[in-house]
Amino acid sequence: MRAESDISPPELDPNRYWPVLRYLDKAGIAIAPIPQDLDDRDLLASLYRAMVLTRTFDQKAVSLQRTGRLGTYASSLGQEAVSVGVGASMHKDDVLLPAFRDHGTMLWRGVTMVEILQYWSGDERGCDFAGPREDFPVAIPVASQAPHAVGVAMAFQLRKEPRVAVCILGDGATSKGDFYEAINACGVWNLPAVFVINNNQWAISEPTRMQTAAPTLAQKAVAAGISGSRVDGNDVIAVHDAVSRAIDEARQGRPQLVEALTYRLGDHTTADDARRYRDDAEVSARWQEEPILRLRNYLVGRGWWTKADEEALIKEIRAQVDAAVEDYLAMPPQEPTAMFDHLYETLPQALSEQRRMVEDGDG
Amino acid sequence: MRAESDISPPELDPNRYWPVLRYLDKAGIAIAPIPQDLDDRDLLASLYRAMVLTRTFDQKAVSLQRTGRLGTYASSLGQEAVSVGVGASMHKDDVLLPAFRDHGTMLWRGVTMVEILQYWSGDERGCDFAGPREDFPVAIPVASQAPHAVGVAMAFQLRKEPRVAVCILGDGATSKGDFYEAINACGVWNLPAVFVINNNQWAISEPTRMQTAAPTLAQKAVAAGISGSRVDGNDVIAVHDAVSRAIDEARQGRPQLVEALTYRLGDHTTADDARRYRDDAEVSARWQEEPILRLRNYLVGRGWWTKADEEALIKEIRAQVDAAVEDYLAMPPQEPTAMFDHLYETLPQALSEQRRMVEDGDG
Amino acid sequence: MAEITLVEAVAMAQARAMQDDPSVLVLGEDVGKDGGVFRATDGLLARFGPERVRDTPLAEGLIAGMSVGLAAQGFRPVAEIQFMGFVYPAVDQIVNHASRLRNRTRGRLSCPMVLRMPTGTGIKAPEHHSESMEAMFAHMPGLRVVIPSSPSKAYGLLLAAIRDPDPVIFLEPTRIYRAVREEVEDDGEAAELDRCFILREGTDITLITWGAMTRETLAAADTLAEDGIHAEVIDVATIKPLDEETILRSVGKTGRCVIVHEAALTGGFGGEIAARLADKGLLSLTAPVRRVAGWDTVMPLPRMEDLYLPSVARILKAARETVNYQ
Amino acid sequence: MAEITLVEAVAMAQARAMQDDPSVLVLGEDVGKDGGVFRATDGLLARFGPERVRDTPLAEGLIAGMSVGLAAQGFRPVAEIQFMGFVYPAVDQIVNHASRLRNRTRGRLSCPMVLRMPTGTGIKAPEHHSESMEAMFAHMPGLRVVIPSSPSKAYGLLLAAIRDPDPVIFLEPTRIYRAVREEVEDDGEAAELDRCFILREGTDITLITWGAMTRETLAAADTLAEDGIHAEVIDVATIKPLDEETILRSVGKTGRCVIVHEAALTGGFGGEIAARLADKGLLSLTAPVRRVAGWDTVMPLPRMEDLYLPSVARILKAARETVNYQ
Ligand SMILES: Cc1ncc(C[n+]2csc(CCOP(=O)(O)OP(=O)(O)O)c2C)c(N)n1
Ligand SMILES: Cc1ncc(C[n+]2csc(CCOP(=O)(O)OP(=O)(O)O)c2C)c(N)n1
Ligand SMILES: [Mg+2]
Ligand SMILES: [Mg+2]
Repeated sequence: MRAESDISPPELDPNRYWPVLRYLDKAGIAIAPIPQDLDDRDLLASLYRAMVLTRTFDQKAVSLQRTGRLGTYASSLGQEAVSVGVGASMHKDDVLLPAFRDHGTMLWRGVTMVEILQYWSGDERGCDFAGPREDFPVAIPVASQAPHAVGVAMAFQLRKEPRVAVCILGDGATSKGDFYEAINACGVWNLPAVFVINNNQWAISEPTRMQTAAPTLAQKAVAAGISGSRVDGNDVIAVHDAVSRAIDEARQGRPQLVEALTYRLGDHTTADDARRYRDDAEVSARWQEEPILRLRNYLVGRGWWTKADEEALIKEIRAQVDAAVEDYLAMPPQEPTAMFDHLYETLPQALSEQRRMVEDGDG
Repeated sequence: MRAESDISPPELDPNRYWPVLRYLDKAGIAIAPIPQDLDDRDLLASLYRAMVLTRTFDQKAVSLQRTGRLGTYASSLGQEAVSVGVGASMHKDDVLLPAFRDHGTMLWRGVTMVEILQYWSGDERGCDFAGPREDFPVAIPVASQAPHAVGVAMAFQLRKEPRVAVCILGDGATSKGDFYEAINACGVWNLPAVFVINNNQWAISEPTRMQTAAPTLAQKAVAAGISGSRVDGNDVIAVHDAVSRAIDEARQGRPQLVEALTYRLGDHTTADDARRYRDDAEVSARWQEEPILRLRNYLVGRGWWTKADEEALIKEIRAQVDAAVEDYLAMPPQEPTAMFDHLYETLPQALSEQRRMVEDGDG
Repeated sequence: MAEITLVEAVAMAQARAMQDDPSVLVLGEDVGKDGGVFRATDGLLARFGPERVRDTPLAEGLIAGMSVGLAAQGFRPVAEIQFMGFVYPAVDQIVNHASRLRNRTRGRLSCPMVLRMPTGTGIKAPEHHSESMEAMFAHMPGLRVVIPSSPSKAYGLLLAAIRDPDPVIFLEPTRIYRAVREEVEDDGEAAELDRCFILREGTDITLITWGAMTRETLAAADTLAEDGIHAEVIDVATIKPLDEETILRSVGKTGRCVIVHEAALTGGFGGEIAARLADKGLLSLTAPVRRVAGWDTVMPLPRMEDLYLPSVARILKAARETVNYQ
Repeated sequence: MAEITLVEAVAMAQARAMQDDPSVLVLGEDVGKDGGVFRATDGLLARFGPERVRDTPLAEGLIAGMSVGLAAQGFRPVAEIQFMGFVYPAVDQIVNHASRLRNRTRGRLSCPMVLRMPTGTGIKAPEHHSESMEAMFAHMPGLRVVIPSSPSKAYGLLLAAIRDPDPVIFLEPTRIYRAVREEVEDDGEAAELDRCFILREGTDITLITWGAMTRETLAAADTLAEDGIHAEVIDVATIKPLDEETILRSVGKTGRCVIVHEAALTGGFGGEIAARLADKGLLSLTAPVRRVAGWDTVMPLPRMEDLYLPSVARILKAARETVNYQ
């Protein structure tokens, strides 16, 4: 019995507050009117192209790993719409704080395939992006990039720049304290930050229900007093729309959390064997929802994409990826002393002896 | 525009989902029918007694500190209803995981005043409770006790014991990642745990709005997919009711978050001077809402409490507190070697030399 | 009796402990169906069920903190941290609670938990998968820090760690998870904690190391033997509390010492050992105490990992210079 | 020029840095209106406003992590951790990000942040308010770890730390926050990082210490002088990177050395210094290198704090034994 209302409070219905935004169904049929600015042949073709590039690149990276020419690699197979959709929604001078599986976003932002391969081959130079100089490198410790987004967004706010910090995290990352600390802080200071949860349903072998009892991850925004929303992460149009709007909101000082629902079609990384813990049947079913065919179907239905377009694209992308791989394989290794030369701006005296030992091959 | 609903989602109204439970208004007038089992003279008198004891004890502790006979101390002035209400709601074999300001709960559970004084005088023996042997000692690092509650609750669940872990945290603690990690985990495993947020509006010099943009702290439960509720933390009847019901729910495997709204009438600790950062006027206004007078007014209105009762109580409690202080001051100090003797179950050989040095006064 | 790897020995010890003692629980990320990313908990879920083998949310602070709660309640949690580079969020719970609960409550509550994790290089993975931070834990009063160097030691020491009434940080060298096989009997026999093991006896120099570096160190000792130099090789095994006696006795005999570890030189645990020698062993020292360690840099990404790691060549060079020192 | 305390010097250095450089920000718990629980940020809010002096939510991981973000964007955050016992939740951000960002990106991004915090005993407060964990940070590549021992050093070293292009852990000894006053000119002159300071010259023994223990050590040196023993006293000041030269030079001269620190002995930074001596200074050593340090126990609650802390008497005893050693 409550003083101010005699009735016990109602159950909170997630679908009421966090409905899933979706324009295309599995088959690529529009089930809701697509906003005009998004329903544009050139835009959609560019998103399509970026998704195909991401997948082709991923496949190549996996095969490089299998043949001993790359280290452990985390493919984004099936999640291309989230990755590309986020990239396409950002302004050039926004700053990305990625997890380790956001190749599509990084590529869209101008990180090169060579750089990504270098990084996953175990070469730090891959994080010295020639393109988006202010973007953060991959964060390996899950969710640890979220507090950085707070600082980056605060920098924008302090300088009164209309820029947004965009942080991508996995579903597993929503179990980590730093994620909550970060979204909570963004709420306190009305920071221009967007947190996109790539909910691919799995964190290595753990399905999302082992991470949380919350039926949606979007609702975690409530804890921070910020806005949350959900989007079909296999519908790149919806992702683009939802994340663009979230970024617009954030730019006005209203931080946002967006949950993008997708599925990890591949293994966790090349070091993982997902058949140990999940059924092939589940994976096959999810292949029916994958984002690339879905958009192609829509494009074809619209008369915006032909067989010839497809063939030309595949050819072009293959050539592009192959060229990048060639460049990657041709990169000379770093000097051994490189491990000293970027640790501090100026090498402290105390390290000079060690550096010299390495230089002398005494290592 | 959303596929599944053309309307943008409604604003979440906290008052709809987390109304504040309150039976007594500031003046101690019942504004809602009090549940029968709570509206009981003996019960209410015992709660009243415990609150007066807590306040008297607090005052004594502060004066011991001021006169150099106690270390830094954190008074719970004004928050007695939360502290006592939580204690009274627990079963004896439930386990308490307190913060550092929950003297009322600890006293109710059987921790002695001497033990509390010993602890705050800087003597570890104060945590070797003779009474509630399984209760946790005070946690100084804010929110760090929350994950312990997960483990304790899991122990109960594993042993199929109908017991509950009750964790008390401050409003400031809700900014810490460990708090979220803990409530989230309790949701995943349906653990018998209750988290009570003592929202006294301040974390040292920071008001709650510097901690979070969430208009209520109860709503942080949404992030974990567990139930949250709010209660007037200066109405001990409401606290007892809300926390008892939360504990009952938790005992059935439904973890709960309860936000108790109260006010820190005193300084943060004896080392703090709250006038540096908050207005006396704010504090004076809040004195109008304090819990002890409120309950007394109700009791008196009910004809359950007389001037004589009051005088007898004050006298009894003063004597009890004074006796405890005497015992405390008479406690002999620990042996210097005590700092080695409880570090491990058996002193490792490696430490024997150091221990001997201390024993020899070589320290 | 089968020949098993170190990681299999870790799984075997956990199974044994769970079978012997119903209060033993296993928890961590992916420890269930997946059997741990290294398979160190392989088979445990099938055998002991999801109550005792529990996949946790992805939160290392939670894993350590709930283990404290379970341990205080009389369980013996054996928690896995997936890689040592991810243990940092758990540091607060380890140093502020696990290691202190007994002392803080004057023995009323205690914390018999084990926090297991892979340590060091070994899998050429991205950053944070190759940390060697044993020195950090060795500085925290109230802990034990144990590092096995072989399958049989892993089995025996892990059993001992699980049975120990106090918290143990158990560091499993990734590089030798599968590098060697050894016959290990599942006899439930714990090895002794708090003592160093002499892996090889010698008279000319003492080589002190632990974990995976025992391999390179033993290899160096082999090469030295070819030159007629007899190196004694000590596997510290329990870094904390330190068995100073064995070390002092050995250096008392050889007069010369090289300490080898993968962790960065400065602040590494080799410094502590050298300091003990500089104090209590000074008289016996006939040559400077050298340390062959990781550089004081961030562990590089895999391509340069080998340049970071102390090599047999570096150990040999230091050992020869030490032996030849007059 | 006023005589000020160490904590006032800390506030003065921050004010100076903020005035000179608009990219300097101050953040932390209670650093605003309250001026920090020790008043180390007193007056800054009034002078520089809430944008540049920011009370944060109660979350040390956030404080360190957002500082990394700010620093990567070209700001120079000076963040306060309220007590060293509460820094542990920030360790992940310090060791996995702050110290690595420059190296990880091959210099593209950098992290010019300062994480300030009180260290050691001094206020007789409950647990966790008296930690001395400098050795933990000193083991992390990519950091600087700086500990001032006087008001003027605090002013100069903090200015240097703030201006340094890389992350600095700045540890302020609580025990001497207000113990002494010194004339400190607000001249914007930074002190030199990465070097030890010789506080007192001597020829018979080198006493090495840092932070608050400089007081007891100097007091011991005074007493020794009465006996005709001339102790050289070194204040390490920057623990990392370590100025080995000054130490080796001094011990090269005196041949004898005692190291003094408040932190627990095992794994403490004294071990690193002793290890350097056991290697590069062995020839000059004419007596064992003693360490006078905290015990390998949890820092006791205030009542027994003094029994934990190295006393002048303990330092004297070790120094005398060292000097008399033959
Ligand atoms: C703090 C931390 N703990 C553990 C790991 C090991 N690990 C790498 S990825 C991963 C799962 C991440 O799941 P999620 O956040 O859903 O991202 P996804 O892999 O699905 O993209 C784990 C446990 C890590 N990288 N960081
Ligand atoms: C992790 C951590 N950081 C900082 C502190 C210092 N500190 C002690 S109490 C306190 C404020 C706590 O506020 P709240 O949680 O609201 O509890 P209250 O003091 O109001 O009871 C702070 C910052 C601490 N104890 N632990
Ligand atoms: Mg995932
Ligand atoms: Mg509070």
